[in-house]
Amino acid sequence: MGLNLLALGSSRLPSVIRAAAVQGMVLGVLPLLMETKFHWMVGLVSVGTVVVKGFVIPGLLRRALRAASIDREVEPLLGFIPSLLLGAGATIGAVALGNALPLRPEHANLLLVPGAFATVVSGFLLLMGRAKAIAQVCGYLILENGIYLFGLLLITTTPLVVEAGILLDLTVAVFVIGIIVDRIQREFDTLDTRKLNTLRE
Amino acid sequence: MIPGWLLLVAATGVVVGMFSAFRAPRYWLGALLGGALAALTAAIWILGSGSIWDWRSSFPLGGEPIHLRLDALGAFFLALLAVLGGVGGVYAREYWNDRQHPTSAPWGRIWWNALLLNMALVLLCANGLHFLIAWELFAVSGYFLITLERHRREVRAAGWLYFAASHAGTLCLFAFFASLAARTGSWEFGPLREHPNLAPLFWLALAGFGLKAGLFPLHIWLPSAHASAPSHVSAILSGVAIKMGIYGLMRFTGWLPVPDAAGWVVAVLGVVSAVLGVAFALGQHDLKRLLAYHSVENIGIILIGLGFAMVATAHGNAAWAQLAFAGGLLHVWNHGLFKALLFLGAGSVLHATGTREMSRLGGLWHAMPWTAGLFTLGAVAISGLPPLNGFVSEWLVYLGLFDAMAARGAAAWAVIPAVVLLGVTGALALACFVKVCGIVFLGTPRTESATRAHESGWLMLGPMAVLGTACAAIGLAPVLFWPAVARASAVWQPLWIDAAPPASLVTVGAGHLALATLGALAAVAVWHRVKRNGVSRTVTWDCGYAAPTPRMQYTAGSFSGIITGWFGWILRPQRHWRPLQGLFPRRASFSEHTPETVLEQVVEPAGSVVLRISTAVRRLQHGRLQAYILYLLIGLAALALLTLLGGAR
Amino acid sequence: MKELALILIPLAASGAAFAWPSERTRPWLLPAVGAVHVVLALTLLVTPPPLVPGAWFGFDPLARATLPAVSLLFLVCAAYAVAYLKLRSERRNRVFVAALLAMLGLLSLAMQSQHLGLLWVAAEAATLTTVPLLHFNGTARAFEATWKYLLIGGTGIALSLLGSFCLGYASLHGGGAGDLTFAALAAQGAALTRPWLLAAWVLLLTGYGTKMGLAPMHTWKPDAYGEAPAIVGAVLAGGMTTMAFVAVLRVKQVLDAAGAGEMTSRTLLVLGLFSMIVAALFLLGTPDFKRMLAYSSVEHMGILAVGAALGGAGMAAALFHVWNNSLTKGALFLSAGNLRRAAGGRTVNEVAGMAWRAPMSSRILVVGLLAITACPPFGPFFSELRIVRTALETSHGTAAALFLGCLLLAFFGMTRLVFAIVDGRPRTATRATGDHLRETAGTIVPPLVFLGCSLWLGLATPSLLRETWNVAASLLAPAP
Amino acid sequence: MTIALDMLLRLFVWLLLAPLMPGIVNKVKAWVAGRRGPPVLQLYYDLAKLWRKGVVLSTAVSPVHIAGPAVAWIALLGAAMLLPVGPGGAVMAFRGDALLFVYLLALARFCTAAAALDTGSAFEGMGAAREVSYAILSEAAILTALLTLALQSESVSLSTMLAPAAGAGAALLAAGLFTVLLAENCRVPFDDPNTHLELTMIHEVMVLDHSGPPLAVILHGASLKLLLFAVLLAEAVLPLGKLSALAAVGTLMGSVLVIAVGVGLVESLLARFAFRRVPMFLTTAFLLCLFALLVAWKGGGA
Repeated sequence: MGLNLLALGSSRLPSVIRAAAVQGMVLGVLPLLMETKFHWMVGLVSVGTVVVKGFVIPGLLRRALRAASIDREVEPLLGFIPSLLLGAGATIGAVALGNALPLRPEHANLLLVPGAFATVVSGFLLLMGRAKAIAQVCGYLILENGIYLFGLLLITTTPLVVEAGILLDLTVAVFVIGIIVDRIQREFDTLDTRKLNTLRE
Repeated sequence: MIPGWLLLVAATGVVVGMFSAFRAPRYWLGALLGGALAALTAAIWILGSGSIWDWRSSFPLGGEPIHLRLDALGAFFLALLAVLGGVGGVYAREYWNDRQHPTSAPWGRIWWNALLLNMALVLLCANGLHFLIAWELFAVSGYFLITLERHRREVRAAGWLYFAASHAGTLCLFAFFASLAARTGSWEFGPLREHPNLAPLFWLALAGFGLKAGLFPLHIWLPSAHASAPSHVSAILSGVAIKMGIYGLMRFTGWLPVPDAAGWVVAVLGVVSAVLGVAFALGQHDLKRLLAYHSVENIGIILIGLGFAMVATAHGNAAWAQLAFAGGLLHVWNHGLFKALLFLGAGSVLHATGTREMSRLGGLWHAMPWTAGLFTLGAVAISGLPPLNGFVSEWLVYLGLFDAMAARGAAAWAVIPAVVLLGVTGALALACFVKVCGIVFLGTPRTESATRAHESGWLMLGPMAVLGTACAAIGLAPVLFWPAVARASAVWQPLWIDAAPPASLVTVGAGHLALATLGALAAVAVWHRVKRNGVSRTVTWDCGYAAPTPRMQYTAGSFSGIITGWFGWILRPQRHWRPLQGLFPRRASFSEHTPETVLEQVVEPAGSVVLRISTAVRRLQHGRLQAYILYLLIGLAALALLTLLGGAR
Repeated sequence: MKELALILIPLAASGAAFAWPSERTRPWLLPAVGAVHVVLALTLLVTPPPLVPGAWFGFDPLARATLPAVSLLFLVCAAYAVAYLKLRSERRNRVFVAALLAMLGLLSLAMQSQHLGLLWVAAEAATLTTVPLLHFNGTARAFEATWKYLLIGGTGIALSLLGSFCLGYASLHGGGAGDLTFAALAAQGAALTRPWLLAAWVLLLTGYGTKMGLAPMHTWKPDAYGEAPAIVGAVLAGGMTTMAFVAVLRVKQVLDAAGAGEMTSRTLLVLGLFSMIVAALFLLGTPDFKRMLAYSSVEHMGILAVGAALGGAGMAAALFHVWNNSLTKGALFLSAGNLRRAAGGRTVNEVAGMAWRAPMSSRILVVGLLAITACPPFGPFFSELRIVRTALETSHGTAAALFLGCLLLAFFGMTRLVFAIVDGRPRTATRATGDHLRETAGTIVPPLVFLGCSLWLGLATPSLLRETWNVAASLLAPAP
Repeated sequence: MTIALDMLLRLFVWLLLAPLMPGIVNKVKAWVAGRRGPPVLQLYYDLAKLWRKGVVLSTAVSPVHIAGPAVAWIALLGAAMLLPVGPGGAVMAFRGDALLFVYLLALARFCTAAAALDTGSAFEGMGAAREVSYAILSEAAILTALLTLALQSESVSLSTMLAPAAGAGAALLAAGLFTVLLAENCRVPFDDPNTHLELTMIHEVMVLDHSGPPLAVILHGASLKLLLFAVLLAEAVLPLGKLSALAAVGTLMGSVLVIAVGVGLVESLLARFAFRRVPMFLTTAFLLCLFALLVAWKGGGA
């Protein structure tokens, strides 16, 4: 939770990236904590998650950031305070929603559902509220983290192949996005998406 | 079965013609004429025997077995189609020849055949799905014929307007046939009078077919399209194509039950179209636009007949319904013939002088006497004057209306304005065509191009002569054509099987014959007398004015000035003029233009509103990603709301 | 195991393409694989294999009713691609070919998959493979388009993942054993927990609706179609969207089984009509003929949604329309691509008089336009007419009226634009056509083939296909 | 044989009597003005003279210039043949001949107007324009009158329509038809046959460039038209059908004479209208006929 708010509130890109990275790592570890019996695939998955989300992608983004050699301000379209407030509101709403929806008894006390929803919402807030491409990528990261968090509810039941596939896809997706960000930075010499509106009616 | 073979011959002729359209125009013409002749024979066969040719094939087209059907009503229109298709083709060989139009002439021939083929199919198809296919293909080939001169902007605009309007009509017909199929459970159609739940569909049919027929408020596409198309195309469009709308109306008002108000609505629309059509025509200075507006008028006359016939059948088959219907039906032929004749004449004028602007013409009689004579014949016919065919059909309609009043039936009250307005229409048409003949062919040439006019060749005059003869034939011996009309109307109303010609039809024919001969004799006699007394030539009396110029002749605008003044409320003529000023005035100018009121005052504003909305909506696509994601979320929220509402329900 | 081959052969070929040494001969892989794929798909169409219960993927009636269309589309596009890549020899085609082949494989996987998770994985993967295709031109505009496509599509797909989880949880909470094949979910029926179910539907519809390009989630479409090469546009508009539509149908099937059919139909109907209206309004004004195609695609997605919402005959008509849309759109995209290259411009302000510059392509574009705007005797006319008829039979009079109105507006917009481009007075300003912009058989025949298919589908629909659609429809929307 | 004889007789009567009308009118005008005036048979002399005279043709004209008047004359003659003469009935009476009658008049109008336009003179163009424009209103009036008669007699054949009296609305009908008569024959107050100020004229200005036999034909046609309308008016109003043959003929001739005198009186007592008031006046005529129709409707309905 806190990480979401941090990501929303922080004014500098590196810290946003860091927040996303840390969140990713935590998520990577979570399954290990949840699983009663250790399964090698789970281990593989979580290790992969930690590595990719914790180090590869943040590294990629940092590289793009350096290459862009731009000021590291986030340049919000939606102010920090409003985003914070919205994030907080989302968290509260998420908790309420989590109580409203019928849950399996063993999940009832877990904070997974509210946490997941809160994370998704803050991810959207970042996607919509930030001008810098990198910040949006982080938003996307956080969005997917949230979904993944929710996915943990099913980790006991869903076949691990699917889990792995899903995870793989997400990572590849973010990876590709990172690449595109890199290319855009080269094409446009900026990561300010406000400049990316030549395609319009 | 013989009609089937004839139709097969006709189809092969037309299709084979398509293939020789590029390489060998001569063979194209031959095949076309052969096909037209075969089709005409088939139509006459059906009309003569009153039998019905019905052919089913198990071969499915678009999932529906092919079912063709030709009864007297279809044959009635088919005959007109065959005649105009043939003569138009001959005319096109000279008028739209490969020398002047190297690229568009071959395409013109191909699309011409396509148009004929598809119109014939419209008349033949007895299956809603295939009817729609033929209908739309016919509209498309019409579009490509109208826009043969696609490099000219106004032609493109006119073509698009036509295409848009006809597609709107087609979509109405989509709805019509789809609901017909939805309510009867099959695409097949036939006599379905016993399904009262089909009555409301009439309104869809009226909109769809009315747009094609060009009755008054729906005529917006007609003037520009007919004016900008090549003249032989204008001829067939105005002669047959818009009649397809009439065919549709007659076909389905005959086969399906109609709401009670239907007859009245059709009649009122007819009257309005007739009067306003001719009023707009009077305001035009473009020869072909003027003729186009007269199509609106004549469609109105046809609809008056149809409308009152419907009223009568709605109130227990009053006997007079048949006269009104027969009059309307015969007017389909008549208008087809003389309007085609007039358009071909206008084309010949355009071909000779290069302009359609009447105030640039004049005095063409000396240069092109045959065209002038035939055009005048057509003018007399379209003004509904004896002894030509226009009078016969209008006379039948009149008889129907008079009887309706004498019967003091339900329609009696409505008849009075109808009769009076029909008479006014006739008088207005007369005024209009006196103007056309006078300004275009009589007097002295107003411009250089008019002076250099030349008579067209026999390939253009021949078709006009054929049409003129047909007009005269129907006028002088109407009783010969009565059986066709009677059989066709018997399809519409089965109770009219034994329809003997009204006795007076014979007398009228005799009277016409006498009138024609005596008139000719008198003219010759007076001419001889004049010759004997001796002729001396001089200028037209000019009131002693020193330097009279052709420009001083009465112009089209001034001729119709009085009447356009009366109709100013709807015509809204726009006059731009600089009066003479000062002691030694430099120059003065006067120009007048009658806009297409419905189009410019009603349709275009509506269209601009829609466009404004579209511009506003398109602003939402502004290229900002954040907003796009917001849209996504909004969509999500809306769906959630919808779902929850549903869950609550 | 043909159905597996449908998936594996393209994927393997994509690997091969990646390793293929010669730039010049590599493109020939595309038609080769496409041909094999078509043959397989058609044999499967004729002799459908028995369904293995509980299998994660299989050539079930729905796949049978849609996949061959995509396969056909791909083959013709592949044939075009050979000529196209020869024209664009200045750009490396390694990634392009490989990605195109991979996409085919993943599409066939997604359309065959019977498993919620698997479906999602395939869909996401297919999305990712299109990225290199989109920025093949390598222009700044191309990258911008790709960026938007990626983020919007990614978000959508993420939502559909969330939806899948919700559905999974619904079954879990409903006492399911965690078997996420659609058959199992449907079998669970009313036992699925309602709130999760509804949430799942909303999220999945939004997610896959984004891939379909239903308004208001369509915003990526004009950019992507506008900037990508013609082939990619065609495959996206005919293949990717079809895949997403199939996904929606599969989910709807589960919801219907759970007794939420009325709700799903209503949402689909509203969404479809809304898309048609939005598309029509955009079509009225857009000056760019490649973006026009994108909006037209939005409109046709709306038509599919409406058809599916009507159920029964409407569903069959919608499946029919899938074929018509894919093949007719193909003709439009390819001919538009030719014009784009010949004209060197894309908006009506820059381009005019193409009838003289590229006569064949112009004619194809005009005919294709007539076809897509439901002029008989082409396929779309028949499918759309059937949808209208069904709407009237099921007393959705207003829906039918709106439907026809939107068709009319779209017709106005598209004809205005295309006629202006084709017939308008040629601009002298436009660049003279180089000889590499000449119309070659390779760039003309494929769109002609598409038109032929559209015509053939319309006039002589094979009874086999008809019966396939009906089977699939009866399976998807059992008549109440 | 008898038919032919009868036909010839009629022709003879019509052709012979027609030129009397203008003569009578002019005589009356002269009397009122206190002059002696031209002899009643003046028109006969004129016609004879014109028929022998040579012709001056404009260089602009086409055959229409000659054929027009001739055809118009025939058309008027045909109309006359349709009109029943008291007990004699018409040459050919059939259902709907009333309409043929109206349209024959229209044909005549077409021909004269075309012949006028043929010279390309602005004056004659003006005249033709006025002729065809005002005819619209008068035609509406005539049709309404015919509707009235048809309603009463429940027939569309002149010889049965004109037999009975116009009934209650007779006065209205008479007024209306008389106005139409004045307008159609270009008499005061619509037109002034005497002046030669072209700007004020309709009919005279159309024949400005005609001379010799064609002019003769035109003049005779005009007189024929006047007679035609007079007979129509008389028969429409008076119940000739009820009278014995002799009495009927007598009344008919008498009434036609009365009408001629009436025209003369009007011409000498009224001044010509300004042209912009002409439509109004004609509309009044139309309304009169319409009221007659309504009255007839009431009467018939009751």
